[in-house]
Amino acid sequence: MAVAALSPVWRRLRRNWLSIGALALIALMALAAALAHWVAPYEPDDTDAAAALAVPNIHHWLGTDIYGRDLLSRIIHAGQVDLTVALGATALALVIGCSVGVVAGLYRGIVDLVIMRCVDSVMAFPAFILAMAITAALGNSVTNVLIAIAITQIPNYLRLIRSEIFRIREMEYADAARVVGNPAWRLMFIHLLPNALPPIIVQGTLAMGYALLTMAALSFIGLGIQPPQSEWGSMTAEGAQYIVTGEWWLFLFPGLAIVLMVLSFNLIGDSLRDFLDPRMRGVR
Amino acid sequence: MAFLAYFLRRLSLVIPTLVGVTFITFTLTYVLPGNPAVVKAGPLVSPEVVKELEKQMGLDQPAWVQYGRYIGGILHGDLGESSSTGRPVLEDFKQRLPATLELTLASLLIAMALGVPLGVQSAVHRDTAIDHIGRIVGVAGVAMPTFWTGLLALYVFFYLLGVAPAPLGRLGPGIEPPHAITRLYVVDSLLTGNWRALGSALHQLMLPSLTLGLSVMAPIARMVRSTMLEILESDYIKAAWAAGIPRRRVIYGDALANAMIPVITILGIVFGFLMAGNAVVESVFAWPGIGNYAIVALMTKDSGPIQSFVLFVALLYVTVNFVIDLLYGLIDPRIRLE
Amino acid sequence: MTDLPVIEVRDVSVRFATDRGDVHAVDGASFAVRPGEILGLVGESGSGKSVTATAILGLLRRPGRLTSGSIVLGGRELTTLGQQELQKIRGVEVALISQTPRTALNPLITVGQQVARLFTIHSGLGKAEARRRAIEMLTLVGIPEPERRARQYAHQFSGGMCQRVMIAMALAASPRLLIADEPTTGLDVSTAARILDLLRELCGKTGASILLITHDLGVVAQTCHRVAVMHAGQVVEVAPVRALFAHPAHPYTRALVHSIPRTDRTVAMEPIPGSVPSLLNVAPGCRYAGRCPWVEARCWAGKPGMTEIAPDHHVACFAVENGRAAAA
Amino acid sequence: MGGKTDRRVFLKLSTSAAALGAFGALPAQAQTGSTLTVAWDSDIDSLDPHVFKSVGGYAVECNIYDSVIGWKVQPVDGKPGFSIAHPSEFEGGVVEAWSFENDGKTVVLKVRPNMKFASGHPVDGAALKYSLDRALLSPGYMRFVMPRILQISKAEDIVLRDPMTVVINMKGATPQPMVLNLLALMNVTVMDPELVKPNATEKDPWAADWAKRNVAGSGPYTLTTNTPGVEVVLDARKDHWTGTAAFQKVVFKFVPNEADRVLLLKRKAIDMVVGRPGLSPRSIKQFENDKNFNVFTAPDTVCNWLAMNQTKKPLDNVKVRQAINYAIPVAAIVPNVLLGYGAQMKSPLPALMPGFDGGLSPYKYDLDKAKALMKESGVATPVTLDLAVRIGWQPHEEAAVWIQRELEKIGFKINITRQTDATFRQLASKGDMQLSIETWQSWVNDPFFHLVPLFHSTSKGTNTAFYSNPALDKLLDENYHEPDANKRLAAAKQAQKMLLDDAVWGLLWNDNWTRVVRKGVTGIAKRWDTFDHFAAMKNG
Repeated sequence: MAVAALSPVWRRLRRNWLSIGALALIALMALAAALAHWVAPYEPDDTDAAAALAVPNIHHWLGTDIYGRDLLSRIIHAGQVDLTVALGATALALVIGCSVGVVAGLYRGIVDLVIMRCVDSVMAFPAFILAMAITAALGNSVTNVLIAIAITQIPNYLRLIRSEIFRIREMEYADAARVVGNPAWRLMFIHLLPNALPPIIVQGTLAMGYALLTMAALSFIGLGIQPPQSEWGSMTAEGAQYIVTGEWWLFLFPGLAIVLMVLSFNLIGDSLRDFLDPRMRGVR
Repeated sequence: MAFLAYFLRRLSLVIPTLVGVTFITFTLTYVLPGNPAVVKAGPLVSPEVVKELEKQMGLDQPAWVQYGRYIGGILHGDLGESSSTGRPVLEDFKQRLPATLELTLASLLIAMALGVPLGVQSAVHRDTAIDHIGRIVGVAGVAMPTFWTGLLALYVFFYLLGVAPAPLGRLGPGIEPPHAITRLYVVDSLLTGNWRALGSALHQLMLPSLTLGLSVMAPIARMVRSTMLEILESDYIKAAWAAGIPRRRVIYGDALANAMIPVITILGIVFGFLMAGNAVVESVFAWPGIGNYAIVALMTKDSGPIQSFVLFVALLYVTVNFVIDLLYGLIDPRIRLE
Repeated sequence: MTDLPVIEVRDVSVRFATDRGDVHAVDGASFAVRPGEILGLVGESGSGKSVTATAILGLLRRPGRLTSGSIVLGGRELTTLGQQELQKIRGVEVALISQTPRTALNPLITVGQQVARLFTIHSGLGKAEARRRAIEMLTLVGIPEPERRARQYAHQFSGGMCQRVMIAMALAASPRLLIADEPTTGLDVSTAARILDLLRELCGKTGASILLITHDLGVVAQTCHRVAVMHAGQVVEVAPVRALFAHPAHPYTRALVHSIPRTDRTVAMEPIPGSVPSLLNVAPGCRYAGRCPWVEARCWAGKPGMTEIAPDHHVACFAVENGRAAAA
Repeated sequence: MGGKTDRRVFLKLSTSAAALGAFGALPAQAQTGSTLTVAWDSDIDSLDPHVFKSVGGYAVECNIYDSVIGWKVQPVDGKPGFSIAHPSEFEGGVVEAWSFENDGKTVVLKVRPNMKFASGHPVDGAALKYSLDRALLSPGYMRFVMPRILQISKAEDIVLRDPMTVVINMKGATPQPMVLNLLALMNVTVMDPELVKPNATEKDPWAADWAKRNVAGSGPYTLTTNTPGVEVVLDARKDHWTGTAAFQKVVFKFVPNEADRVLLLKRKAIDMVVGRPGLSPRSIKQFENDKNFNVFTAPDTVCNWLAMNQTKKPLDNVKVRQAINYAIPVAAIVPNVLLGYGAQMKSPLPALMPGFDGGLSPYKYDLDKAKALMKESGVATPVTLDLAVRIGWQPHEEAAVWIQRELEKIGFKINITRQTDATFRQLASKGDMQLSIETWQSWVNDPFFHLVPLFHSTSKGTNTAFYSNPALDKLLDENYHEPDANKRLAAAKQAQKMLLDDAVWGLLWNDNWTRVVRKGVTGIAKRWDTFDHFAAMKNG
């Protein structure tokens, strides 16, 4: 059913070459990261004193760092961490947000009230600041960054699902179906899924970009992901030290990797929204 | 009277949120690794000194007692102490807040000054080159991490072109701060006619505020564009066109005025972005504000400043959104009068 | 009725570009409004009435565009004017009363200011003078306590009151032509009647002509001097009101007239068969062909021209040209 | 490579040109004769000299307080304007003369006459007695160190003999240089009791809260402003016993980023960089041939070593530790990472420390030997270990990569982890590290003062190897206060032998002490506690 709902999406996307490009870029990066061991021209930790701080050249397309490590290889390997955490955080937030949202929507009353007050409190923090505080509290690790980002994202899905449930409850056919004897949960899923799925897909796509940015910013300021898991944000931070001596490639390319990935996710998310959001349909 | 009711209704929603906020910040501190007593005492003291301090700081009490103390402290303006400056956090905050405010306001100004016209033009010239450029700028602006844009700006404008000053705080070397009135250097130097300080303050402010401003320009432009599109299709704008109201007046008067109401509501969100961006941008440009303070504290596991920063930002964020809600009520006659 | 018309619309076509091709919203429409006259422009929704009005005001926006025709207002060709000049004409020589009075007023500006600013813009009056004139206008359109009401906002006005304000605004610069686009939609019957009376009365006083756009033949019968009937973007019949109701010539007009519930007739309403044809990538012929009981082969191939079948009574129909009207 | 060098020179030129462009219009503060502008990266966490927390406060205290006794500095040949302290050479400070009585059990301190605190109050014996009491008893680092070295525990052990004389009655004789080195630390300085006492409370008898943020010194400068995160300003006193400092004003600019410190120096917006380390070797190197700057560098007592936590397998195996020592490419690290600003470490004692013996260590880079030892150890390879370094400690980060590569050749898989200083310390003292690169400097230049915290089994938090050897403990305990200098040095040598045999540390290097100073500024001096005394500096 979900697949069927998405097939027009696919048709729409295919017409939008920009989104295709974005999708291809993400696929390329994901594939390269997954197969980093085979794809990357060098091992990420291979040092070469003779080629230290080399400008981008034919052997090292994106140059090398102070140890002569190949920047391109390190960026590709870093993609593993970046994309995994972004995907993991988004998935975790989606699952928890939707489940709790269903609970809030179904039980209403006091349960809903408590849940929504918690949501309000979480949303009272700018997301990045909260992610920062949570990471600081839990300690630096990939898992903790993932959890921190997920927590800041949960309210989005929760509210989305909850309002969708409230909307369905209001609808007459839901009443009719109840009279016919469909159990409440079945009813929910029959009606909820097709209605709530599109906005959740849009939200999830955009959240991938957000998660990448947050994670990069966290490790840029020294929180979050620590080497040996090289990560684009911390690589940018390392590279920043070499601006003064003119080794621009060290900060530029890891940052560019972030920009390209986030841009791709946002472009896809935007196209999906244009298509899936009925208010925007046919605008262009 | 109607407005008072509106005010009270809004306020009643804010208070539970605030309680929730303090609860979250307390919980985060409670699980924050590192013994605050050890941090306070320094690494080179004997265990009994640490024990003494723990008792003094109430760390041996149960969690709920500590929470009570925490709330009491907040209400008395006691946010704890920074181990790296040895001063009460509140005092450090007071010293650094003007820097952050100056940067935030400048960025907001830049974001509005660029974002609003861009959004208006994109809407008015929908689906033309301007709109497409605006869209690209918007999407790209959101996708670029502020630390990276900041570094890029530094590299290009400071290291390569030399038109920007070294990223070393609010004033160039050798420039005395203007007489303190608001403690926003740009404002104070204007008020006191201190042109040398004004020039230096603006020069120093240039790159960080542009970096931060551009990062939040996109959502503003986007919001302005979409509300403008909606409003340009509205009956009263059509009526205004038909009534022969001059074009500029219709777009920048009638339409924009109405579009600004929803835009004001997203200023709250924009403010959140700015506070988050502040922390990162301040650290890139060595800007002596509270964001930089918090990041240094994170590095040194200085729990007082971290939790206070998080709490402070949340309180500020809630307050700003509350004020925006009120503002919304004041501006829109439909709410003000009903 | 031999004066030069206030406005003459000749062979106007408007198309809207879409993903799937051009929508031919108005196709060769021609009609004229004479001085002091109320011309009704009737047709089902989507028949291109409002688009025609928009074209007259020079407010067509992408993806819509005027593909042919001329619009002459007071002897001046409008289709070749730039936006700058058009802006000086709008509100001054031709004004619009929209079909949604409640939403056609800016919610953030007081009603008084909205009227007053027209005086400052169009007549160059000072603030105080403009305000005085605005209150005068509000009084004229029958708004009670105009001083107080002028300080209020649109949301504090009822629909009928809003429409009165709209009329005040439209008449502020004493235009020659008033385009009233479904001015009584959404108003209750008695309010609607009062608004129409007001319109008629004020135009009588000021000498303005009215192009009254409506789908309601009843309104036409009560208010207008002449009627132009539009179907699917084409003007199919133009006639004086009496002639039209007495001797509707075009098959579509006949169907329309017969569908009016009338107290003096006991025959049941005849619904118009078929539906408005799609205006997307249309065939060259008569657009009523698909619904027409008198359809002939040539109706599909070419568009019938306007023929004067009685004094001042014009019809575009091959069948009528051939004398079918008489038979009917 | 030639091409690369050219490019870097070009970029360097272009950046300094850019710098000139940006600041051409502004007068460079550093040029004004009577102000010295320095950059550093610390905030002052505490101004209380007796409570030592971090170097931020200490660097300032060195100029607003006077030490009880001073380290005498001697000019360095061929480096005009630069002096260094030599072991066991002292000069007067607050105390004009000192002597030992009662078989070395009693220290007699004669306070310098006519000395005044910045407040105008006189410095006398009572003030010194009060300050020594406070150092001994207030909650801080000295409360930990003084009893250990001086064998005293209570205020009664410090006696005011006459208004200008204070004696310290120690439980037993103590090696005199160690006592004097302790008294030369700024941590044992004199505070103005008239300022401190009124701020004491029942809960806080030594006014620790007050002293944290207030100054009660007798030093050549006074603290004018302290704006954390921005700057600290010191002003010279007119009535200091050494005369008025040539630099009337000293401004500490807070510049957290090393790259920015380098740039500020290059454009001469600052006169020098202070703090530890302040500048990394790579940055220092850029100034080596710059005619606008002097690079003053001298060997120092900072030890950098590969810490091997013996509570983690297989680091408990002595053969493994020896193998690691044979695999460390120190000979490559010193030129490539330190760029010459340091020397290979040959013993757990720094080369400048009394008792050091550079001939004891058998270790040199020898992979065959290392592999053989690994085989002997019976440990199954590959062994995966984490190697932790502090973020931003450039030489450590770079050395870690060198070490990683060599250790992987003898059967290890090394993951380098970077930690913030705070986390690093926490993990190290909890024993959660496996391998890490550690650093230590003993400001009291004495082998036993040095060895006890690093290797004694009772030293928690600083013995990061978690080394425990009863024989060594006994040796250290018995000789800590040994008055016979020769016997003591022999014991120190024995201790070094034991530590080297057990391969407790992976020996790396001793850093040089280095300052990059604007040409024309003289009076730079290296003392055992590393921090600059600005009163002795001047232009020309």
